[in-house]
Amino acid sequence: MAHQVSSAHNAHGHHDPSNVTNPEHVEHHLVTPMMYLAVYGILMLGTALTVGAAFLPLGDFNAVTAIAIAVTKAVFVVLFFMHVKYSSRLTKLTVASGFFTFLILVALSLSDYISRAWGQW
Amino acid sequence: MSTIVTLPDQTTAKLPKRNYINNEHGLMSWLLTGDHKRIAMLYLVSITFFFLLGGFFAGMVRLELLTPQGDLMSADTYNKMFTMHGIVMIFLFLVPSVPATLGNFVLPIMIGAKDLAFPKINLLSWYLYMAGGIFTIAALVLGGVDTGWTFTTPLSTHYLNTHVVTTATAIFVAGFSSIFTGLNFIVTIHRMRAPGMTWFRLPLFIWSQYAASILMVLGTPVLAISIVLVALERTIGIGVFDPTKGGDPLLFQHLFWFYSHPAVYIMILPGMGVISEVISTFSRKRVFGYTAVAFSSVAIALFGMFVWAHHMFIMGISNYSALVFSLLSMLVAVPSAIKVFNWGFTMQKGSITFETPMLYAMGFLGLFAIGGVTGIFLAALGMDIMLTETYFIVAHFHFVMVGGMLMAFLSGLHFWWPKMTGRMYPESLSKFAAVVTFVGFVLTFFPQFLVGYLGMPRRYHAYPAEYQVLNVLSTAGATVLGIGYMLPILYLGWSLKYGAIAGNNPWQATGLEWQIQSPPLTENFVEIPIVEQEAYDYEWLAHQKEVTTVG
Amino acid sequence: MANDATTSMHSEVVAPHDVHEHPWYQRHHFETAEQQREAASFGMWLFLLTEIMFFGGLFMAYLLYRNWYYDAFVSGSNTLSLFLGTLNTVVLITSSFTMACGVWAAETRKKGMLLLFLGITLFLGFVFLGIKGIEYKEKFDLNHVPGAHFDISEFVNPPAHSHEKPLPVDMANRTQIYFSLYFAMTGIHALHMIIGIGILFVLLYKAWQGVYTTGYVQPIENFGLYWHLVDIVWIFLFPLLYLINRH
Amino acid sequence: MQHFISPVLWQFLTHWLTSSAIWPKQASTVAPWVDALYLSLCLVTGTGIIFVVALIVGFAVRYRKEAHPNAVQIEGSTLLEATWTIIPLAFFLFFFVWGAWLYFRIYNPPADAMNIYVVGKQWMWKAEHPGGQHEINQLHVPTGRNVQLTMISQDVFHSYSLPEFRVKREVIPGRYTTVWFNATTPGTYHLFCSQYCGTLHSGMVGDVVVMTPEDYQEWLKSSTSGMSLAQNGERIFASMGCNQCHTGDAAARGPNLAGIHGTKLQMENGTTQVVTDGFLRDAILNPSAHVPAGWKPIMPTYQGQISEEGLIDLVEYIKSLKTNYRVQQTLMTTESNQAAPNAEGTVKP
Ligand code: HEA
Ligand code: HEA
Ligand code: HEC
Ligand code: CUA
Ligand SMILES: [Cu+2]
Repeated sequence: MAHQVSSAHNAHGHHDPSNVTNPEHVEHHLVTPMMYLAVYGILMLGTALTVGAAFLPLGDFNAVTAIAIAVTKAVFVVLFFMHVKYSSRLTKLTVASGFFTFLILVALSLSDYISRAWGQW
Repeated sequence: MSTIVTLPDQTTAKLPKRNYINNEHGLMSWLLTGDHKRIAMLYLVSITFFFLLGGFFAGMVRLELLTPQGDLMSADTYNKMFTMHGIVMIFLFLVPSVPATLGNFVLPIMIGAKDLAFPKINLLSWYLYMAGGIFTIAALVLGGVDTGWTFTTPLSTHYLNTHVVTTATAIFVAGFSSIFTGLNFIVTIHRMRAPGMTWFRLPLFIWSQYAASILMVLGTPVLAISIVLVALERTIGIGVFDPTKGGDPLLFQHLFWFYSHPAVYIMILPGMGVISEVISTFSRKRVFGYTAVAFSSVAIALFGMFVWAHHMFIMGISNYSALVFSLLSMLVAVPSAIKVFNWGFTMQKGSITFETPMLYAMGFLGLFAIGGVTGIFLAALGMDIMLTETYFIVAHFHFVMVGGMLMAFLSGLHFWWPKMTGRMYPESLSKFAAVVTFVGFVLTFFPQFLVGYLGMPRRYHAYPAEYQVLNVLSTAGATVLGIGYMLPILYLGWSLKYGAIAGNNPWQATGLEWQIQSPPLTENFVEIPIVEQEAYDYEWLAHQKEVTTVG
Repeated sequence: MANDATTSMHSEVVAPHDVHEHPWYQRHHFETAEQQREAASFGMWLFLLTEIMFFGGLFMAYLLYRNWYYDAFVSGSNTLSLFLGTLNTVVLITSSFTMACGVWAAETRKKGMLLLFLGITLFLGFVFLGIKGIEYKEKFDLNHVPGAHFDISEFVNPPAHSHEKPLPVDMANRTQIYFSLYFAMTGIHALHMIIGIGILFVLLYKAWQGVYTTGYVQPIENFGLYWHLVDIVWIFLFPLLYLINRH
Repeated sequence: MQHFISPVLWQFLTHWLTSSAIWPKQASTVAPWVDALYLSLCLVTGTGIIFVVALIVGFAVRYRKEAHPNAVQIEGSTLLEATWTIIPLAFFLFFFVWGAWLYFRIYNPPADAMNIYVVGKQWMWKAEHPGGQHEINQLHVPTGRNVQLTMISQDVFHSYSLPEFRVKREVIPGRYTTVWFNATTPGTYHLFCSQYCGTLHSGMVGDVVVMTPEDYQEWLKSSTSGMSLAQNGERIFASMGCNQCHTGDAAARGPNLAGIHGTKLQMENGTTQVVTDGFLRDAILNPSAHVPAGWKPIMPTYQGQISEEGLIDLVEYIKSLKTNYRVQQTLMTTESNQAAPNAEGTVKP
C-alpha cells in the first residue's frame, strides 16, 4: 500500500490515534466512589419518595409523579453510574436515540388507540 | 474535467500466493474463523442454500396456482408452502443477503479497516443465523407451519396446531443474528475508519449499510418481544393478544409491523448501496449528488420508523391515525425517488460499459421504480382498500424485494466476485442470465398487478377460473426466472476453478477494496491506508501507479 | 487467527510512542488500545439500545392495558407485597452502586476492592432473585398465575380485612392481563439478572486471576453498563407494577 | 404432457381473447371513484416510470463508452436535486389527499343506510338481515340503496372483500367494523375472505347477489324465518333476565334502555359516549366499563354466555326499543318462550 501512504506520510507523520479511532473521542474521566455514594443516596431518596407518593390521593397525577421520579432516578443512573455525563457526544446520542425510538413506538401506537373513539362523541 | 483511467493490463495477473483463502486450511479454520471475509463466504453458501429452499417453495406455490382448482396439494400444504416461502426468503435470505455477505466482505476494506470491530460477534452472528435456519428446517420437518410470515394473532396463537413456537424460536434467534451484524457494522463504521476517511469520503455503500444497520438494531428487538409474547400466549395463554381475555390483537400488529416495516428498508437499503457503487463504477463517474444520496439513506431509515401502520389501514385502526400514517408513507417515498433520479443522472456524461453488474443494476432501476410507485398506490388510503390483501401487494413487494434487492444482490455479487475469489465469472453467459432473469421476472410478477386489481386475494390455494390466464403467465414466468437464477449458481461455481484470473482491479474502480490484491490478505491491508481522496475520485485513480501484492 | 504479517509490519506503521505499548489485550485489528476500548463501549451501548426496544414492546403493552383496565390493574397491583417490592428495589440499587464501585476499583487497579465489590454485587443479585422467588411462590399459591388455574375470586369477593373494593366479574377477569404482564416483565427482567449473574461468576474468576487490574477494564465496564440497565428497567417496573394506586 | 398442456392453452385462448380480463366490473357507486384514482395513479406513475426508463436508456446509449470515451466528472446540482424532490413530493401529497378523501367516503356510512349484520367464522360468512333472513356465504342486496354491513368475527381476523364493489374491510374478533356500499347493477359478484384465516381461507368465498328492489322484496319474503332479529332479541332479553333490571321503571335496578341508541350518554367516569351498536355489545359483555353516570356496576357480564348472533339480536332489539311497553309485557309472561309473540307491528323490524 506504499502508494497511498507515500505522499501522505509526511503530512500525517504517523497514525494519529484520535483520528484513526474516533473523532468523537473524549478524555477518560474517572468517577470516584464518593460521587457514586451521593448518587446512591439520591436513588434511595427517590425510592422512598416514590413509595410515599403512591399513598397520596393524587388521582391521575399519581402515575405522573411515579413516572417523573422513575425518570429522574434513571437519568442519575445513566449519567453517573453509566458515565454518560463524561462520555462522548456519540454515546449521548446513542442513549437519546434509544429513548427517542421507544417514544415513537409509544406515541404513534397510542395515536391509534386514542383517536379510535373520535367522531363518536 | 475528464478522466481516462488506464491501469496496467491485468490479463497477465496471477493469483496472489498468499490470501485469506489459503491462509489456513481445513474445515475448522473456516468454522472458527474471525476473518470477516471468510465469514462472508460462510454466509454466502448458507444463504444460497436457503434461497434455493425458498425458491423451491415458490415453485410449488406457482405450480399449484397453474390451475384454478386446488389439485396439486391440499389447502393445508399450500398454506405451509407460502408460509415457509415467506419466512425463509425474508428472514433467512433477503435480510442477511447483501449485508452479511457483500457487506461483511467489503465493508471493513472499504473504510480501510483490518476487520470488523468484533470478529467473534461476527462469527456468532453466523452461528445464530444457522441456528435459526436449523429451527426453521426443524419446523418444516416436524410438519410445517402455516401462519403466513406475518403471524397474525389470534390465528397464530389459538387456532393453529402447527409448529408455531419452533418457527418463532427460529425467527427470534435469526433476529439476534441480524442485530449483531448491524451492531458490528455501526461500531466499525464509527470507530474503525482509516485516517482521513471522513464521513463524506465514505463510499455510498457504507452509508446505506449504516442506515440499514440502525434499523436492524432498533427494530429487530421489537419483533423479538412480540414473537416471545406469541409464544407465551400459545404455551401458557397469557392473553395479551387474545380478544376473549380482553387483549387486543391489533397490538400485535403494531408491534410486528414496527419491526417489519423498517425491515423492508433493511431489505432494500443495502441493495441501494450496491447500486450506487455499480452505477458509478461502470459510468466511470462520481455518483451524482453524493450528499443527497447519502442523506436520503439516513432519511429512509429515520422516516421508515414512522410508517408501520400502513399495513393496518383496513384492520380497524382509527381513521385519523390512518391519515397520519398515510401521509408519512408518502414522505418516506421521496428519498427513494431522489435516489433513483440521482442514479440516472450519474450516467449522464459518463463513459458507460455494460458488464453484468451494470445490467443487473439497470434492471434494478426500472423494477424498483415500478415496485416503489406501486407502494404509493398502497399508501394512498382509499386505493389501499381495494388493493390490500390481493395479488397487487404480492406484485408490489416482489418488485421491490426480488426486482429490487435480489437484482442488487446479484449485481453486487458479480461486481465483487473477482475480489472475493480472485477470478472472473464468464461474462457472456452471465449477461445472458441477467437478461433471462429480467424477462422472467417481468413475466412472473407483472400479471400479478392485473390479477390483483381484478380482486384475487393473496394466500389463496384455489381461485375463480377467470383469473387463470394471468396466473398461467405468472407460472410460466417463474419457470424462466428459476432458470435465470440457477445459471449464476452454476457458472459462479465453475469460475471458482476455471475463471480467468481477475487481477486487483478489473473494473478500474476507485474503492479502497480495489486497491488491494484479490483475493485479499487475511489482514486486508499490510499497512493501513491514509485517505486523501473523495469517494469515486477517478482523477486520483488515474494517477495511481502500481497496485502492490504481497506474496 | 494468524497475524504474523501484521505484527511484523507494525513497527513502521504505528505511532512511535505506541511501539512498545501494545497492551496484551489489544486485538490485532485495532490500531490502539484506546480504539478498542471505545469500540467495545460503543458496541455495548448499541446492545443496550436493543434492550431498551425489547422491553419497550412490553412497556407499550403495559401502557395500553393499564389505561383500558385501570381498576383491574389497581387490584392486581395491590396484591403484590409492597414491602418485598421496595426491599428488592433497595437491593438492586445497592447492587448497582457496588457494581459502579467495582468499575472504579478496576480502573484504579485495586484487585482486592474489585473482588469485594463484584462479590457484593453477585450476592445482592442472588438476594434479589430469592425475594422474587418468594413473591412468585405466593402468586402460585394464590392461583394468580395466568393460565388454566387462574382464579379471580379474590378480586370479586375481597377478604373482609382488606380494604379492596370488589371488582365486577368482567373487570376481575382482566386482572389476568395484569398478571400476564407482571410475569412477562418481571420474568424477562429476572432472566436478565440470571444471565448477569452467570457472567459475574466468570468475571469474578478472572478478576481473581488479576486480569482486570492491569488496565484491561473493558469487560468490567461493559458488564457494569449491562447491570445498570437491568437496574433501570427495574426502576420503572417497580412503580408501574407495585405502586399503581396504593391509597 | 400434451394431455396436460392443451386444456391450459385452450383456456388461455378463450379467456384471454374473448373477455377483457384486466378490469373488474363496476357494480357500486364508489367503484368509478376508485377506478378514477387508480387510473390517475397509473397515469402519473406510468409517466414517471417512462421518464426514468427513458433517462436511463437515453444516457446508456448516448454515453456508452464507444460514443463517449471520456467521462466528465459532475459533482451534482442543487437545482435538479430540488426539482426531483419537489415534483414527486407534490404528486405524492396530491394522491395522499385524494386517497384520504376516498377512504373516509368508503368507511363512513351515510346515516340512512340499511344495516345488515355479517358474522365471519372459520370458514364461512353468515349474513343476517334485520327481518331475520339468514344466509351463508351469500349476501342479497337491492340496487340503489345504501347498505351498511356491521361485521364481527367469532374467531380470527377475516376480511370481507367485494372487488366489484371496490370495498373491503377487516372482520375482527371482539369488535364491530363497518363498511358500506350502494350497488348499481343487478348480478352476481365475488365475495372473498381476503385476510388469511387458516386452512380453508381460500374456501371462505361466496356470492353477492344484487337484485332490483322488487326482486329483493320478493327474496326477503320468501326467505324469512318468521322472526326478525329484534324479535329474537326480545326472547333472549327475557330469557337471560335482562328485563328483570331494565324495566324502564323509576325503581328499576338498571337504566332505561328505550330510545338509548344513538344518544350521547354521560358516563360515571366523566366521559361522554355515543351509544352505537358496538357500545351496546360491549355494554353487555363488559358492563363495568360502560357505567352511565349515577349507576353502580352491578350488571353481570354475559361474556361467554351469548353467541355473536345472540348479541346481534339483542343489539337489534335494544335499537328497536322506542318505549318500555314491550319489556313490561314480557315481564308479565312467566314462560319466556312465550314472551315474543309473532304479532306484526308491535316490534318494528
Ligand atoms: C424491499 C422491500 C420493500 C420496499 C422498499 C417497499 C417500499 C414501499 N412500500 Fe411496501 N411492502 C413490502 C416491501 C417493501 N415495500 C412488503 C413485503 C409488503 C407486504 C407485507 C405483507 O403484507 O406480507 C409491503 C406492503 C406495503 C403496504 C401495505 C399494503 C397493505 O397491506 O395494505 C404499503 C402501504 O402503504 C406499502 C407502501 C410502500 C411504500 C410507500 C414504499 C416506498 O418506500 C417506495 C418508494 C419508492 C418509489 C416511490 C420509487 C422511486 C420513485 C420514482 C422512480 C419517482 C417516480 C415519479 C413519480 C411517481 C412522480 N408497502
Ligand atoms: C426475498 C423475498 C422473496 C423472494 C426472493 C421471492 C421469490 C419468489 N416468490 Fe415470493 N413471497 C415472499 C418473498 C419472496 N418471494 C413473501 C414475503 C411472500 C408472502 C408470504 C406470505 O403470504 O406469508 C411471498 C409470496 C409469494 C406468492 C404468493 C403466495 C400466496 O399469497 O398465495 C407467490 C405467488 O406467486 C410468490 C412467488 C414467488 C416467485 C415465483 C419467486 C421467484 O422469484 C423465485 C425464483 C427462484 C426459484 C424458482 C429457485 C430456483 C431453484 C430451484 C427451482 C431449485 C429447487 C430445488 C429443488 C427442486 C430441490 N411468492
Ligand atoms: C342485575 C341487573 C341487570 C341485569 C340482569 C342486566 N342489566 Fe344491563 N345494566 C344494569 C345496570 C345496573 C346497568 C348500568 C351500570 C352498568 O353498566 O353496570 C346496565 C347497563 C346496561 C347497558 C348499557 C346502557 C346504559 O345506559 O349504559 C346495556 C346495553 C344493558 N345493560 C343491556 C342489558 C342486557 C342486554 C341484559 C341481558 C342480557 C342486561 N343488561 C341485564 C343492570 C342489569
Ligand atoms: Cu376468512 Cu380468510
Ligand atoms: Cu411497509
